[in-house]
Amino acid sequence: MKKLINNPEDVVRENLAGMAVAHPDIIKVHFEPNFIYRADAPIQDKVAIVSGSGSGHEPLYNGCVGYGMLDAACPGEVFTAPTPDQMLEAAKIVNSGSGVLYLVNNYSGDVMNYEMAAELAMSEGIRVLNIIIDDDVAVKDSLYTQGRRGVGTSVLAAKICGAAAEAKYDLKQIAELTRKVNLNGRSMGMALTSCITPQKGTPLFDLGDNEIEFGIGIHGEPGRERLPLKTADEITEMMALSIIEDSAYKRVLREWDEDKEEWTDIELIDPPLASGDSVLAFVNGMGGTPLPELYIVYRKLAEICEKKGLKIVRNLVGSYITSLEMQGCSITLLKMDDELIKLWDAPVNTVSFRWGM
Amino acid sequence: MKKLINNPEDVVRENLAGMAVAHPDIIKVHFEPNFIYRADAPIQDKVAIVSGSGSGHEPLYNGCVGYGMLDAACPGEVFTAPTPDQMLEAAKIVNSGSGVLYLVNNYSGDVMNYEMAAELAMSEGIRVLNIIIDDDVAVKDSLYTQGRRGVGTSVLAAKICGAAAEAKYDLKQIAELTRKVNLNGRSMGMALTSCITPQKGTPLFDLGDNEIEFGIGIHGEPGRERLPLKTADEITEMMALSIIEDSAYKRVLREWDEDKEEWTDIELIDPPLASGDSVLAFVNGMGGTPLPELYIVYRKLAEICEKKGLKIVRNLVGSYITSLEMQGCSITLLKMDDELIKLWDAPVNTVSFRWGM
Amino acid sequence: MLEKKQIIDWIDNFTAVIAEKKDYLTELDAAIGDADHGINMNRGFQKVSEKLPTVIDRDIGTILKTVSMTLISTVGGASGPLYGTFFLKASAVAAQKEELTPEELVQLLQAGLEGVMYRGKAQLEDKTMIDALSPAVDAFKQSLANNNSELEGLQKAVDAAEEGMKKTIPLIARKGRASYLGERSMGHQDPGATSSYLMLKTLLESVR
Amino acid sequence: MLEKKQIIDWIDNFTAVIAEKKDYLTELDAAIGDADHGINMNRGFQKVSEKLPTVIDRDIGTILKTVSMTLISTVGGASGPLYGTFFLKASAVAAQKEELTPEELVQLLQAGLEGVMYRGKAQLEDKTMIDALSPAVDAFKQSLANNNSELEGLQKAVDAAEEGMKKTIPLIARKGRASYLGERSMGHQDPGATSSYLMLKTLLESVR
Ligand SMILES: Nc1ncnc2c1ncn2[C@@H]1O[C@H](COP(=O)(O)OP(=O)(O)O)[C@@H](O)[C@H]1O
Ligand SMILES: Nc1ncnc2c1ncn2[C@@H]1O[C@H](COP(=O)(O)OP(=O)(O)O)[C@@H](O)[C@H]1O
Ligand SMILES: [Mg+2]
Ligand SMILES: [Mg+2]
Ligand SMILES: [Mg+2]
Ligand SMILES: [Mg+2]
Repeated sequence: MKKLINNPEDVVRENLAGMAVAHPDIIKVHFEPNFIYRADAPIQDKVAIVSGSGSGHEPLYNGCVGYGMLDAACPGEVFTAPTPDQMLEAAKIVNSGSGVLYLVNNYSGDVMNYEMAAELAMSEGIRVLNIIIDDDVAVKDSLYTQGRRGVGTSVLAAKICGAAAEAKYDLKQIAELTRKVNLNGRSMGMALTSCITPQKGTPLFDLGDNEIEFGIGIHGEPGRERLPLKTADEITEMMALSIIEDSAYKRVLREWDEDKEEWTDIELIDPPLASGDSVLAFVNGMGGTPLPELYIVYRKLAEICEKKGLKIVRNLVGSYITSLEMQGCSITLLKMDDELIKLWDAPVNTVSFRWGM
Repeated sequence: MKKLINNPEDVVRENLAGMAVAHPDIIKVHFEPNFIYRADAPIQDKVAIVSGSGSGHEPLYNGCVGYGMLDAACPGEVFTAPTPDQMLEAAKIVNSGSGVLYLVNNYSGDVMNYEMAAELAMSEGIRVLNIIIDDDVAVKDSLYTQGRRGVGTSVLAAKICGAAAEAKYDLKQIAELTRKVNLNGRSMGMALTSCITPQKGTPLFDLGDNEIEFGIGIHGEPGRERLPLKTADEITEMMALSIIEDSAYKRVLREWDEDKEEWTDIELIDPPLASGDSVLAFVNGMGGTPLPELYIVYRKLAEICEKKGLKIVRNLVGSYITSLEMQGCSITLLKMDDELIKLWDAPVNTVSFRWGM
Repeated sequence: MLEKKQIIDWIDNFTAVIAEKKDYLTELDAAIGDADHGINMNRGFQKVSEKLPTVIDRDIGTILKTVSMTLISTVGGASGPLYGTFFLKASAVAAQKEELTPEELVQLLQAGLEGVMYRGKAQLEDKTMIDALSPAVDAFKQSLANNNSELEGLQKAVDAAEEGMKKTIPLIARKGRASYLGERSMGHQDPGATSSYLMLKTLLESVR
Repeated sequence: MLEKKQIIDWIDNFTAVIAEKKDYLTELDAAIGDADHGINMNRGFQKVSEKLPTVIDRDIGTILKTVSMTLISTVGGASGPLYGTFFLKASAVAAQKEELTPEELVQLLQAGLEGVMYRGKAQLEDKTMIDALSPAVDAFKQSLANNNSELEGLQKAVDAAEEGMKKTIPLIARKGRASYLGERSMGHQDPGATSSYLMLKTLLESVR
């Protein structure tokens, strides 16, 4: 294993220490439990948004903390969901009294840890809602699996809901907005290579020189299927079509019912994309893929969207949700309306996102 | 070779095509000859700044075109200096009559192609000055080598000189400012892995599992020496000390003498860093290195700077100058004064850099 | 009768077993998950072994609750809340107790199992730790109902857990990370079921 | 006497040689440069072979200037301006000409060499293409001064270029990318010297 690290055990902590000295104008870092929070937290009269998942996906949520986006991010160990005490302590610091939204990716580990965190926070008198992102169309059915994973849409949700919080949406409104973003977002990913976690020290899976993994998550897990290597245009087309032609997807997600005061299963269905829709197109690199390759993919994606009658009104191209040094990419299409466009365009100032200020 | 590409020959063109559809608000792309230029060029009464080197270093100059930075970028083939017709045509489009500064990295290919471009542009009546960046302390002497390579400082120069151009510095003033930035900037890089160019299809060099290349450039060339793998802290210390302890460096660079109307050798010496200096600290990833590793390096660099009495007044952490999917990093320290800080902080709006607007 | 000392031995011994089997559990997780189960469990139990000495004078409930809290705040992933909840629910059964009757031990394991099922929403044959824990609790209960000794009951529980663990091999996962693999999850033993089997086996060995 | 037809053959044949030796030249560049010399040269000469048919009816000067302009605008890197300048300066000597005397051929090569030296500022033994070109021009000149035939002179030039190319192997590079390697550049043959030797060898073969 060749990495620019000291001890594998110290990677997460030293990364946070580096961020703390590099960006004191935007963020502060709390250690044990680990979390990053806005330097100016808590913000009076504003709902706080807290997210975070395993480390190894940087810049992801760490890069999203700041004005107009997240109030705190809780990084777990590499590829391991964070622990409830991280989210609890983060909530205590960033909550201004307007409540906290936990933005959770639909992995069993994340869901369970955030549920426990919510229970703990509520027991300390903090109002919390957990909203789940599950946008990965590589997972076909929700009945016989953990359900779709949360991938690309979560970053877009963080931006949009963060802007809504600045605009003083209340907790219920932001929860509703997050659901809307989730139901309108779809992603698909693929890998050309595996990656090496500092702790394990060897590749998570072996891929032949002429093979790709199609339908991967972002944790170095193997994907839906292994395919022979194809051209960028062919791969882009396969990914784009899995998203565009994805039919209505029904799933049951567990949310906290504030009236009944218990976890309740709610059924949600997301409508398929249709010709005439406006979309935000997000081409994400898995870490080790050079930027030009992402633009080559974006170029083809734009062509396909045009052919399918989808109007790309906003875009994002870059490595925002990575799997360490994995090579590969994912595509996310988020159906946009005027509200979402306005919130997307709103000013933001984080390590990864900065515009309008 | 596993890459998200179609034909190796089409990588540069398709990357540009992707950038053109993704960022029409910021840039326009010209094909044959290839260059990217500001969507609103030419800007009246403003000196135009043109740069660009081989492709494979993205986002580099492609990402630096826009308000407050470059007017045009000329990407060559992968790891190959661009051709004079690219810089000539770019100059014609972005020149508003206030002249053009060619920002050139000190590689024999770049220097010669830009000299030819300048000759051609001047023969067409465009006022041009070529200023060379040579900041790589891995190259020790200038007498028996091509001289120091241009690496990290070139991006910082593009930002600072771009801001000066917006502030209506004239061509001679910007040339002088560029020299100042160059003389105050120093870089050092290392690689954990090699990289694969699309055209060659195999790694440019082989590195053992426990070896690193120390003192590399950014073209996948082997470095100054091959060393056993070390910890991030040890590597950071070696890089930082080569920069901080670098003594005064004397070299002869060829610039155009507007009075004599000929290329003239000028001798330049950069003063070493000293305790009490203010610096901009730039930790750059080579492409395949995960962001946390760069923060681990930054963390140690900040510690060393403090110990050495250097005050980090600004910083930049990320993969801005890459060698495709190479793993590794470089450090640049640029000595700052009030003028440079003001120009660094000035608003900018490019694909890679956006703040203040 | 199970004494507090044996509970402490169990936790200590399991900490050692996890440390020893760390790479094995991680390899199992590499095949159908994300290659961290052994690392996660080991991080948690190493911390448990630091915390345990501070509470050995307290009752079994407090001891198990300390194990639970430590796991919850250090393991993360799926196994953190699951094993954390297992020990949390178990600790409630052992509150204030210095020793456990066989029936109480069954109740304790049963409560832990139910906690895991509530938190994780998994069913039998979803290819999770439930496949080891659930048959083990049933077998233990059955054995006691047949008037066997505690040791005999525990032996049956361990046998059932081992069988359940092995039965996960041909299953298609329906919960957790492995479920994303669909049919490709077939042919691999579930890491969580394996660590659960090891936990019960260590309990038996610590009691014997 | 060298006829236009032979000049055209030279360019055509060199295009074929470069295509054939592309990987070899690139491998040489991988050792002490950035692994693109063969790719660069081939990109340029492929374009030359597209352009050439449009000017074969013109004089040698125009033909060589077309080669030059095409190389300048397609090769890039160090070799683009260098070979581009070589042919540019050479074309000036052949302006308006339909054939070249042996003396004119020497002048032409000499002019090309001087162009390369002006543009690249390299000296003999800097481990560049100069190490092949410079001794070749000297040997050619000397041979003609000794009243040898053009063919004999060219043969001497090629021999000298080959020797110069091989002599680059032990040298420490002082110009171009290879110079960054310092002592590590020793033991490798310079790619540009190699392509220059091939260029002269192809000239000889096209004339013979
Ligand atoms: N919903 C669930 N219910 C019960 N057990 C589960 C559930 N999800 C995962 N598991 C168990 O957790 C194990 C994986 O644990 P671990 O690798 O530590 O966490 P993660 O999957 O987050 O990386 C699986 O092998 C499985 O036995
Ligand atoms: N300053 C120079 N003068 C003469 N020849 C040079 C000079 N710099 C480089 N070369 C020649 O160019 C060759 C490399 O060409 P190429 O690989 O195409 O360009 P680059 O070095 O830009 O990748 C070297 O082998 C050397 O012979
Ligand atoms: Mg995990
Ligand atoms: Mg090159
Ligand atoms: Mg796991
Ligand atoms: Mg080269």
